[in-house]
Amino acid sequence: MSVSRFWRKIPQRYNLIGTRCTTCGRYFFPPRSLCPDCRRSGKIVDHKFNGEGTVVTYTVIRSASDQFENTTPYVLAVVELDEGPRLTTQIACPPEEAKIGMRVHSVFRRVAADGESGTIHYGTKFVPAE
Amino acid sequence: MSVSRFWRKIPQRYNLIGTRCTTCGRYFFPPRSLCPDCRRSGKIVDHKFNGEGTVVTYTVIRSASDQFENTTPYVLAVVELDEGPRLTTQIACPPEEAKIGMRVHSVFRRVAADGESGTIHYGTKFVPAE
Amino acid sequence: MRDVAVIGVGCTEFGEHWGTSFRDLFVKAGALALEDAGVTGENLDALYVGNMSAGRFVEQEHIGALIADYAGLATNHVPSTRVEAACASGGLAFRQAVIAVASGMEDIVVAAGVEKMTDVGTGASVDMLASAADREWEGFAGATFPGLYAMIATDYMHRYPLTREQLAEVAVKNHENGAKNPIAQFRNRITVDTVLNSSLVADPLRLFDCSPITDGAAAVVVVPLERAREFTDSPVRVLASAQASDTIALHDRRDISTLDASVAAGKRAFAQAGLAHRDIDMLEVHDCFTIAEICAIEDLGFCKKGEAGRLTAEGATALGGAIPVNTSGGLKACGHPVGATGIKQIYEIVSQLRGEATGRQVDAEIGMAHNVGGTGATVVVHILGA
Amino acid sequence: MRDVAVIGVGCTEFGEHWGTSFRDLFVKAGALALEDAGVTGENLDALYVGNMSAGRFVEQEHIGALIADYAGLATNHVPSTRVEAACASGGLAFRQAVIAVASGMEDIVVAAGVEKMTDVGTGASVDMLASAADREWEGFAGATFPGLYAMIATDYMHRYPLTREQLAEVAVKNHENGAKNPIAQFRNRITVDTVLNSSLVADPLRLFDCSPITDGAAAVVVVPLERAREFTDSPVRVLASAQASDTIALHDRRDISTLDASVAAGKRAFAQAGLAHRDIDMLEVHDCFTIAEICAIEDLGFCKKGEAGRLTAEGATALGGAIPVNTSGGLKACGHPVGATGIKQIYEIVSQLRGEATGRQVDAEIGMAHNVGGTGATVVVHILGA
Ligand SMILES: [Zn+2]
Ligand SMILES: [Zn+2]
Repeated sequence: MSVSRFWRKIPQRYNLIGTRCTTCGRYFFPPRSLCPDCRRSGKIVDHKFNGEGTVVTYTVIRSASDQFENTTPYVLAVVELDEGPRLTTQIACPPEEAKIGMRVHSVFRRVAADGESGTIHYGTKFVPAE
Repeated sequence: MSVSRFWRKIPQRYNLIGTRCTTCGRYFFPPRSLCPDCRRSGKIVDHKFNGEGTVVTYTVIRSASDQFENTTPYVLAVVELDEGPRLTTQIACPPEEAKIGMRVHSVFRRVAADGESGTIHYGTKFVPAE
Repeated sequence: MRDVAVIGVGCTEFGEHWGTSFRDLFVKAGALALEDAGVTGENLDALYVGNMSAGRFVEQEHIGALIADYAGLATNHVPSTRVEAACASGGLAFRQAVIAVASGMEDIVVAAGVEKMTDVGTGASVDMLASAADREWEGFAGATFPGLYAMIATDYMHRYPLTREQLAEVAVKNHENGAKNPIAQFRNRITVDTVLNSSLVADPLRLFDCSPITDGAAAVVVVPLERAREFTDSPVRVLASAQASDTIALHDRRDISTLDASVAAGKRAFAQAGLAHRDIDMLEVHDCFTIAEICAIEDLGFCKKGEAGRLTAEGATALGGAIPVNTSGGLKACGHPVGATGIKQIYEIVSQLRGEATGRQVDAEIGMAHNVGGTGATVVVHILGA
Repeated sequence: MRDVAVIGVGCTEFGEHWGTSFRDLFVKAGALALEDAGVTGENLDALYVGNMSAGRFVEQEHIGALIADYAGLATNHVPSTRVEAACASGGLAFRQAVIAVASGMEDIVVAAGVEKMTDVGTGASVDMLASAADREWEGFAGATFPGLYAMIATDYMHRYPLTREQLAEVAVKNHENGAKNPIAQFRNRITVDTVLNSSLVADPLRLFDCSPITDGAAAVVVVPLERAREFTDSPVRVLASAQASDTIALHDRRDISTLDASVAAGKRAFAQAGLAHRDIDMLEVHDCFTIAEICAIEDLGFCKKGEAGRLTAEGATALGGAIPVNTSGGLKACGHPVGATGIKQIYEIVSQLRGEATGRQVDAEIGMAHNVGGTGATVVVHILGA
């Protein structure tokens, strides 16, 4: 991933900053600049999510792309944030503990090493809530 | 360039092996597996070109892609082989000596260094005929 | 709008073509299709090419022109257009060709699909295929393409009574069909145990749940129906051409286990053709993973959600079943050169409707093709009739 | 075939959009076009997107679906198709939209183009742009994209009386126009000396002979002509839509200095529209390099081969000239986000025909757009009329 493409979304990736449509109240993460419901009449503002959520579905990745091959196996999941939107994320937990319906919260972690540039990408992962 | 993509065309790149349509007599380099004139009735066979040709047009590349940046400036030309077909190639000569109509012949040379894989690609260049 | 018919089809063998370049693959398929149609290159009005990722697989863009050139069509300056929708690129190329003929703009049009995938390593190709999904918000988190379908499978198996063995039956059936298809990449029969004993790729999906990395090309020729008899005694009519999109990311879908774009494109196709499910005699669906075939059969409305696994295990989708699915072997056994797959589906249906599917022939007058891009962000459905 | 009209246009500023992602760029242009057309997203029937190389620039394929999604169209499952023909991708997307409406298949269709080029370094983008030409047999030898056009210039200047100063006048004129265009990347005036003193890129072409690396997006809305008045009082008719291909490699062309695909597409467009050269009031041509504008004017038949340099130096192609060329500033000054350029040409012509090109307005009722892929392997020509 190119450096500028990564840095552009650092606030979103590091701090779970998405957006909200103040017209209809819908939350977006990943962030959207256009509300699909309100379109041009929707007013979009930034929103920092609290990072609490629930696992909707998951898998254990055993064979990954080059960037992630050193970290297999890892748990990949769709998490529904308490505010509504869903995102794809890793769950930092042993594969056998992952479950649908599991409560999780966000943490700041190393996500991937980019072989091409040598850069280490940080971002948000989730861990099981106590 | 991936290794298999390069190796597949080694006979063509190293030895100027193209093709010929025995139906109409037309020569092809780069090689073609279908004659645009005879189509399905054309019979295509390999043909080794003798490597003598004439410069049709040229330029001096001063700003190159990453693979070629260490070799700038270099002369790039369209050469018409004596058998008819034209190809794009480097002319190993000082920039100020390149001319339209100049007679050239082929030589086997290092063409590019691939930064990604570290591979050095060899192939055909042309030099001014004495 | 004019009615449109397919008058010729061609397909390379699918597999690893070490000695064949991207452009040679296409030329082979195109020549076969033109020969089958009894058309010569000079008569072509336009070309549509489905290709996902030549920019990354072979560092070449501008595929439409490249292919027109190497097919010998540059002299006549035949318009050639590449369309891309990841793994649905082939289906879309066919749809654009149909629209071009239906509009009256063109008469004799080739739709082709091609992908040369084996020139890069496995890690790189995993990465490239992930670009069919959301690179920024799925790929960045470590989602692979099998991983996304694995999450569909996890959700599906949590909600519906699909067993791991039933899922394996999809692969077993498709290898059985592939064994009878001379162009298939895999022509070996397998058992449920073969699937269950293969290595885990992304739980619960194993290696034999996944379609392979493949080189291949396919091409078909379409003309206005009113001109079809000039070329062939067995034209195949295009009864419907429908397309639908959905969110690029799986996490944004209404329902993880339902491809709403399949539902939408399927409904539109039935409406266009004025047909019902009972009229369809065979299906080619997009089984990039076993779970994808299960979802496809259901999302297109051929059974209720949760029933396709049982029906597959009972043989309803086998060659002799009530509704044969993926008689070609599907993506799983026939192979999946992503840009070519959608055209190969048309090739298979035309072969079946013309009674030329020797060894795997079913009794069919109407067939449906279902081609998916990514995890369902694009779906193209066609209905063809003899 | 139904007649087709443009009812709305939108374009982002062209330039380096560091803070804006690929998907946000498109959303901006699309929203502007819909607003201009007085159409809402729910009413759209289909979307066509021109994009050259998102697979390599931002590692994302499946651009059609991505864009439909972020434009808020996934809920309605609006079909969205990406077309690619290198730098002609935008023109092709427009053409596909026109065909879809002409066929009767769709009513309200958006054609858009987008490219985000500044996320990679210059060396990498030079390499990516070279994939518009023949990667195996031009790129491998060290051909850059400017290098190929430089070889056209060398051949041209050897055969015709074009001076280095006349060539520079193309850039001077286009910067003059760009200075008057609020969306242009470069709004500074330059002189012949600016060009002649800029660094050599590929002899005889210098930095100011070349179009820049640009981020940008543009979108237009097309409908059947019979419905255009529902939306606008100033619809712009599509009088012709023509496309032609040629060999992918420059070395395989009949004539190095003539883009035969321009000749063919131009002739087809004039024939479709039933118009002659004197009927055309303005041209947007594909000046990726100064020499390209010279060739375009001649290959489209607006003057004899060898005359366009003199005509340019005499001011015939300036805003007040006999046939204004590139009133937008062209690719040179307005910028060249490759996939967006062809749509921006339509945007400019519509703005001119509607009398909205404040500061650079010309007297025009009919305009022609000319969009080139690679060194001429694809050319798309459109004629629009007020
Ligand atoms: Zn809203
Ligand atoms: Zn021949």
